[in-house]
Amino acid sequence: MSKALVATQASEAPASGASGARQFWRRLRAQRAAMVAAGTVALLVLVALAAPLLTALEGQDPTTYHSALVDSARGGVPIGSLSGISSDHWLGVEPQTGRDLFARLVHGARVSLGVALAATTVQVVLGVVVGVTAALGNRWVDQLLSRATDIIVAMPLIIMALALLAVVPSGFPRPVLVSLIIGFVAWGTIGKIARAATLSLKNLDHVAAARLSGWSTWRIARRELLPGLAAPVITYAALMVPSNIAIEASLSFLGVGVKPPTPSWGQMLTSANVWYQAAPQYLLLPAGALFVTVLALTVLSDGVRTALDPRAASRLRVGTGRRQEAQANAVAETAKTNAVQEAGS
Amino acid sequence: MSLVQVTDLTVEFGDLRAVDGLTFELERGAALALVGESGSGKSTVASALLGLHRGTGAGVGGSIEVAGTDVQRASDEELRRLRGAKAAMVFQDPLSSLDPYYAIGDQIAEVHRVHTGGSRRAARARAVEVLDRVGIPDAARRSRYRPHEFSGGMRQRALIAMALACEPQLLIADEPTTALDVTVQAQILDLLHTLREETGMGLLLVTHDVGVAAESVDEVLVMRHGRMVEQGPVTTVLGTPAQPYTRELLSAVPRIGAVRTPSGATDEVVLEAAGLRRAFGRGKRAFTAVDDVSLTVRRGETLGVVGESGSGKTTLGRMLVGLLEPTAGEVRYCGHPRIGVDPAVQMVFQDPVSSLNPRRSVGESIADPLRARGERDERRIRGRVTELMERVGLDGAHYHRYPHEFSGGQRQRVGIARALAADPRVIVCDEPVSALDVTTQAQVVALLGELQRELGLALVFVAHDLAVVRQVSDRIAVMRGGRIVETGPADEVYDRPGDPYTRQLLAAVPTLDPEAAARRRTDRRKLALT
Amino acid sequence: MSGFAGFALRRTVGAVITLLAISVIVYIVFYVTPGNVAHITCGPRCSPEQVHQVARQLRLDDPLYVRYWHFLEGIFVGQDYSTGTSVGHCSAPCLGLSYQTDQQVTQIILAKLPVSLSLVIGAMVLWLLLGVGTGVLSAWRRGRFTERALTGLTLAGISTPVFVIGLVLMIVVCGQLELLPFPEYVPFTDDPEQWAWNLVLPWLTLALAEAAYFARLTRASMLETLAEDHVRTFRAYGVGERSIVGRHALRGALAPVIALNANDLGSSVGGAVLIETLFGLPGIGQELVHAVTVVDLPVVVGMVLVIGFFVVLANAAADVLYALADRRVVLT
Amino acid sequence: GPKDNDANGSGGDSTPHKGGTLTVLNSAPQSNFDPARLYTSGGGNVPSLVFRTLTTRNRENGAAGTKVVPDLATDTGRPDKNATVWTYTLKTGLKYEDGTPITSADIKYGIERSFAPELSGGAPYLRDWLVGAADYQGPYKDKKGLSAIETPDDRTIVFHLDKPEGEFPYLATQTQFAPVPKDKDTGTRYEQHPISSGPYKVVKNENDGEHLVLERNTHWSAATDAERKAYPDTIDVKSGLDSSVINQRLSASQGTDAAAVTTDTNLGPAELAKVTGDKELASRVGTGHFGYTNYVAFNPKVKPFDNPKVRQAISYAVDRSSVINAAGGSALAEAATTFLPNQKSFGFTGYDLFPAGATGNAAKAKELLKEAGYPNGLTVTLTHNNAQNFRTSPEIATAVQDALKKAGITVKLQGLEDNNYSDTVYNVKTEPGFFLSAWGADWPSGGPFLAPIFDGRQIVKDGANFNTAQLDATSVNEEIDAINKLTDLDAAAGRWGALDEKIGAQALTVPLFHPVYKRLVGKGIRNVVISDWTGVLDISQVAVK
Ligand SMILES: Nc1ncnc2c1ncn2[C@@H]1O[C@H](COP(=O)(O)OP(=O)(O)OP(=O)(O)O)[C@@H](O)[C@H]1O
Ligand SMILES: Nc1ncnc2c1ncn2[C@@H]1O[C@H](COP(=O)(O)OP(=O)(O)OP(=O)(O)O)[C@@H](O)[C@H]1O
Ligand SMILES: [Mg+2]
Ligand SMILES: [Mg+2]
Repeated sequence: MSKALVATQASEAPASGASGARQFWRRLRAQRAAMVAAGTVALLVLVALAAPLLTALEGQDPTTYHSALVDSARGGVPIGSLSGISSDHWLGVEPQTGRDLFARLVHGARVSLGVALAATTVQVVLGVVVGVTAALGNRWVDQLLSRATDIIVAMPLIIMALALLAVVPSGFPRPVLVSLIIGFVAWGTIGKIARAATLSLKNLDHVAAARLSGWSTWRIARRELLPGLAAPVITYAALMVPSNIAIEASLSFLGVGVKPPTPSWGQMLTSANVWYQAAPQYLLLPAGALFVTVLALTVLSDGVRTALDPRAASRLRVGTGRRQEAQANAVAETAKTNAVQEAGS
Repeated sequence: MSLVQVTDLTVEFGDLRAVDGLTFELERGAALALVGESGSGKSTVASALLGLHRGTGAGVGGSIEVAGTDVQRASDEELRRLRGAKAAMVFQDPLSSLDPYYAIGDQIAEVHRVHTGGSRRAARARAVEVLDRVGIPDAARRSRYRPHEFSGGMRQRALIAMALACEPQLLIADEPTTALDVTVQAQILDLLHTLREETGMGLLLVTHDVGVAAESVDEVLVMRHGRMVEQGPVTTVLGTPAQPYTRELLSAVPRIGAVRTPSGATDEVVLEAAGLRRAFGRGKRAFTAVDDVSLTVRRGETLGVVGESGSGKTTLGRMLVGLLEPTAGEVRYCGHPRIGVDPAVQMVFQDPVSSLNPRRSVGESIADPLRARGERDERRIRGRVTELMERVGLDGAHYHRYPHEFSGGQRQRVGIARALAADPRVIVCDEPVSALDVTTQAQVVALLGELQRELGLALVFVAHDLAVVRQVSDRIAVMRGGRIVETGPADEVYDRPGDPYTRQLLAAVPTLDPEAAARRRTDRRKLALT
Repeated sequence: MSGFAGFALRRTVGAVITLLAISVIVYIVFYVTPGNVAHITCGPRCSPEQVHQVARQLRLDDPLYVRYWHFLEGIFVGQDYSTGTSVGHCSAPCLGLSYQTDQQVTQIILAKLPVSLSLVIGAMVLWLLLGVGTGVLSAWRRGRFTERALTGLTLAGISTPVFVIGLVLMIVVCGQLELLPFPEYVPFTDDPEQWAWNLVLPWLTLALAEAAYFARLTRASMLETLAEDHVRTFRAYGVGERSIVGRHALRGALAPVIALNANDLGSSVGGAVLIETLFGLPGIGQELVHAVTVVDLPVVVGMVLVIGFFVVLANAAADVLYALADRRVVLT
Repeated sequence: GPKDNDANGSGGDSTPHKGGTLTVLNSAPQSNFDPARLYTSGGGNVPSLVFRTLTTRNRENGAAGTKVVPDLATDTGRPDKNATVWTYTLKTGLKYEDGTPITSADIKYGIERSFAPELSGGAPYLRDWLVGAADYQGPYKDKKGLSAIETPDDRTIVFHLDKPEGEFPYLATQTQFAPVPKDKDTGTRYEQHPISSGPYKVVKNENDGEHLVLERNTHWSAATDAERKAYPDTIDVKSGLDSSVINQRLSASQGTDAAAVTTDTNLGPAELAKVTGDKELASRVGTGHFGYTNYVAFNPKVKPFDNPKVRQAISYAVDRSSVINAAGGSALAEAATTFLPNQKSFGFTGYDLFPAGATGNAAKAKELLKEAGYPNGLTVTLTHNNAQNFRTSPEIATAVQDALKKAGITVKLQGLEDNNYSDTVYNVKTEPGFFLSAWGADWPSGGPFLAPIFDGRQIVKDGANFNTAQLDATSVNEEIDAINKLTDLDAAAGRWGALDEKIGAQALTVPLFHPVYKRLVGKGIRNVVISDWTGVLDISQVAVK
């Protein structure tokens, strides 16, 4: 009988057998806000990637000066209402230079999002590796790595970034360098979060069970610990993206960031700061873009968190293919009852 | 009007109907037990009585009336007034059901104040009073302790005290003793009994342990798959069951007197512990959980380890499988000293909640040892996992379900399946069946025996249920305070206990016969007085 | 109490090691930083010989390890220096003299520290209130208007650089509405009321920049504690949501917040730098950035160490607080 | 050309009165307050309230303010016929803040101090001009003193120079010429409380010059000082403020800010856009011109800038209007076609040798490039400073980059950090071929403008070199020497102008613009005087009542 059961279930299996990744998507899709946010993030990334195309469509580029479009006698404020919006310049022009704001905004997205995402990736990878290794390693490893984390946390980030950026020869591709440096000097908090979370996770019995299964420490870390770490790390990482954009801005402001004339949102914000009364658009555009990015990332990170947690399925009212399963159940139940009754009699 | 009136109750979690058309009532002052196998929907019913499913996404149908409140239609405020004041719930797990940050007295006082609006002082006084009432010695001082400073039994008492704080008409106790060892269990059940006698409150006892039900209630409702199987006075249902399922249930209950069919024990020693000691903490905080324990486990035999909570059973088990480094002494596997883990020595964990990764499907968890051994063929893995799940009484089609979708007992079976997947030679089972209903328990015990015979498995069976232990064990070790106080062949230990502590343990084992239970209750009182 | 003494000792040793390591790193990094210190110090039109003399004066010709040794010596035994007309003494712990201004670094720090501490501590109170408050609301009252508004505010705070927020606030609040004075640092000891009034805007600006982290973190850990069993217990006993959230869930959720706060003190220095610059508060951050741009190594090292010291201190304090809040925790 | 300033204080009774407190809102603190270490002519505004010097600048509006006039001395100096020996006599009744008399020996001591390595920072002229001064180490190490300065009596001081210097009276305006009483000298600590010889003394100096409070020096007598008006009783200098905050505060003019000025913060382009639309605010803006030129520098030792045609092509291609916009627009910058600033005192001649018009002459540039052998354009690297100074900063560099694009020249930018930038650019060994630079006047004359940049003997091999073109032409060197002999400064100015045009023909630099200073003053400020010497309002003239 048991053989027959196995056979029926094997044939049922594909129906109910949604793999982990598929279920994750199902749970993510069930959250409308998260999907809107994901769409927004995707759109932003798309805009960044397609920046040259978009600006070609507009017929502008981000570096050409248009002296005639600004009022030189009044400090270079754009001529015309709304920073000189026109069919040529969709979002108006930049004060002083007359460069096209739309072009600068979409090209700026490349640098800002690129640097921020790359730096965040470096921070998360480094932080998680160090944190998890410290938590799983012996006393000495833990001491060493925890001290290193302390040092990173205790050192003022901007200062180290400034100093390090000055040391590297200027030939090195700037955006890459900026991402790497931000990544390498600001992983401390993620490291601490990862270590603390690992410490509490590693005492759970399921980790012990995985050890008994014969898995290597590495595999245990990957399969049993990382998914548990994901929630706190993702929450924090979503906030690190804007803070990395801000760091890039500060570095640009201090003259060591991404080089002009390459635009970045951070740079735009920095120089637009004083223009907020005379040419509000100049400030509001990058600020708005950044706000949308942050909002989308935050909502998305929430959604991902929720979707990562299988327990959320019922709250989200996502089926896991239960109907078929329930039918299979019913078959099995009758079979079992019969068997029990047979045994009893 | 009766105290509880439930009509045609259904509870649905998504597609799953956990409770299906249940109708019952409970008179004032009466006691009803909901018994049934794990996952049959007992806890779900208990929660429904207090309206705890509200806002969780579960769909509740039918009508529920508790102490004059229509739970289904009551406003949030009315529900709030019901909870704790007229009907109070004692939860299954005393470890996590109290707030770790506040003194126990304050927590009880808070509940009291919420419902009576009295002064802080009065509430504190009441807290001390109820703590005293449930038998916490030196209650005034202990009321300032935080939960972690209480033992498991004391915590359970504290929870009961909290329930008593507002003198409710109905006490709902959801598996109040599952996490406790037999001696404490007996104390708690006795306490519930006395309280009921004295205050005249109604009791709804949720349990999968028929013995526990027999000891404490007048009426029994047997549940299965969310439906009622049989209901009636306890003597009738347990004495002359009408339904085959109930009969099956009763026949599966392990009896302390039952004699075990001898296993195929050999003389070949597979696992050996010599002078094991384990201390936690340093300096003043140092605490020796296991002290100078030596034992041997032979191929094909089962060694039962019994002892009260905190006596060091789990710690010993973890050292045996290599999850914990001994402070002194060594563990030898097949004659060779062994450090670290080895898939050939497996463990079934005590806590079914934390022993499964909530983010991985159970099938994947069970497949772990297979994959770790290098198995790559997905079909073979699926086949083997399904087979293992079947063997422990799970549905093989549940491969992709997550732990939270299983009841406590089902999760424990997953744990066993996972241990088996490693083709071990020794399994340390840490309370493997304490969360299981008797039928499953019987199946699992039978399964373990079968596997043992088939594979020559050696088992270390840690449990607080002496009846079960007797059923499976060839030899017994009795632990107390980290030491083994008595060891010997099972029959000898049970029939001629040498140590007074062992005698105490034996007296606490619940029995199926309500009359016998009453007798033993008086015996225990005498034992406690002397 | 011996447990606490042990904890204090271990932490002190750890802190000293951390700070020494930091000073070594800063020394090395600034050693390889381009920029001729002697030339900057001497002035733009100095002759090569003058530059040389200045370099000798500042011991810039010594090898790195000798300079570092001299620095350590200053910390532990103090240091004598020439003012030209007399010999000055910088007593231990001496962090050396500024290359640029010849002032003792310890004195510069002592003069500027109260400003930075006033700024950061005040802002910290605000960001904790704002952040934790928003976090609690958003875990508890998901989707309500106040929750959305507060969350939006904190996210706007994190996505707008502080110098933008600060300037806009200042122009509107001080310039147009005239509600507050243009911030100007007044020492607490001179006039506590003026001290507070002048710092309101800087506090608010810095708090807005930081609050989002705390809001998100509080929210996450609130959601976690709200799902715990003991919360369920109190629900089942008819305890009101307010008390459940405020007493039972929040307390458990605070531990990670405290820890983050301690870590964040270090990174909030970045925000503090910009705020000090914008509002003209003569604090450490402003001085530090200036010192970096002119490669004034003693000032940089001294200030980085002071900041590091406070971060380490805050971390230790967080652990103590944590242990006080949750008695199960043992200080290690 | 320069216009007169248009800020006249508020209406009504605009005659200045004594009394009140003047607030100064600055961004940079007065961290150098030692007369030996100050560089700027007269040490800038605030120090000139405390330090009197042998001569000083004429405190008048516009071009009249470029004159040098006596201060402690009775006249601007009496040269011998070669202009190598200069003699000064002190006025009578001069006293320090403690009432002790000022002697010529104190002036000598003040100058000697400035040679001490501990007190470095001043201008190089004393070291270059005084006999035997090159190796002098200052009075702390070298007790003998400088023999080039003689003080035959308490009121007379005589300077012996290596070579004729007709502009010595200008040099004597520098704070190194302020008296320092030897017994009050505290070395590097002197700056905490410099002893005043001027109308105000330091009563508070917090955080190394971050907050200064100056009060009347009762021992100063207006009878000995024709220049400083000293109307306010107290001067409160607050610094460390962000420039936009300073402008915001001045425009709001609330409370004490009504009686506030700034001595170091210009209106930025964005603020200007706002101010020009507001009559009341516009009436409070003071405009000034300081001798300053921003330019592109070539290093002809580096290819392709060795080719004059390439340099000329770039000169033609430059779009000055976009550069000016980047610098803040026509109100803040005036197009420069000459290296000398556009002021008479410098000898300005107004030539335009490579006319590029307002927006650049790309066609002419292409033509020249073709002649130079680059028919398909070329790629060059422009080095600039990363600091946000609107002089050598990225904005200017990108404007140049954009302009040259039209002429087929692809410009790559290399930005360096501030201190690295000066180290790299002003060093013969590391100097790039094409970079942004700027030069300001030490005093309003062509001498300190042309000589450091084009005098071949001022090429410094192993230190800061400002002759970035590394020009060493005998004719130029000789003409510089000849002009330096003149003690008739007007005649000298004419010849500086002619020399400028002559050097300009070589296209070693591309002058870009001369900055214009626009500064706000508070509502209650009177008697705003802005000379062309400093280009900013003179706080010794300001009244708040
Ligand atoms: N939140 C939930 N979401 C989905 N399914 C649930 C949930 N809670 C319980 N279930 C399912 O409902 C059924 C009944 O669960 P319940 O906890 O009431 O069982 P029980 O009788 O108390 O079992 P045990 O004795 O093991 O505690 C089980 O099949 C369980 O898997
Ligand atoms: N990691 C640990 N740190 C400190 N003390 C511990 C630790 N693990 C166990 N203990 C202590 O050791 C003692 C024995 O614990 P153990 O878990 O082995 O008991 P047990 O017999 O399994 O009890 P139960 O029946 O309740 O599971 C207990 O007092 C416990 O508090
Ligand atoms: Mg249950
Ligand atoms: Mg145990």
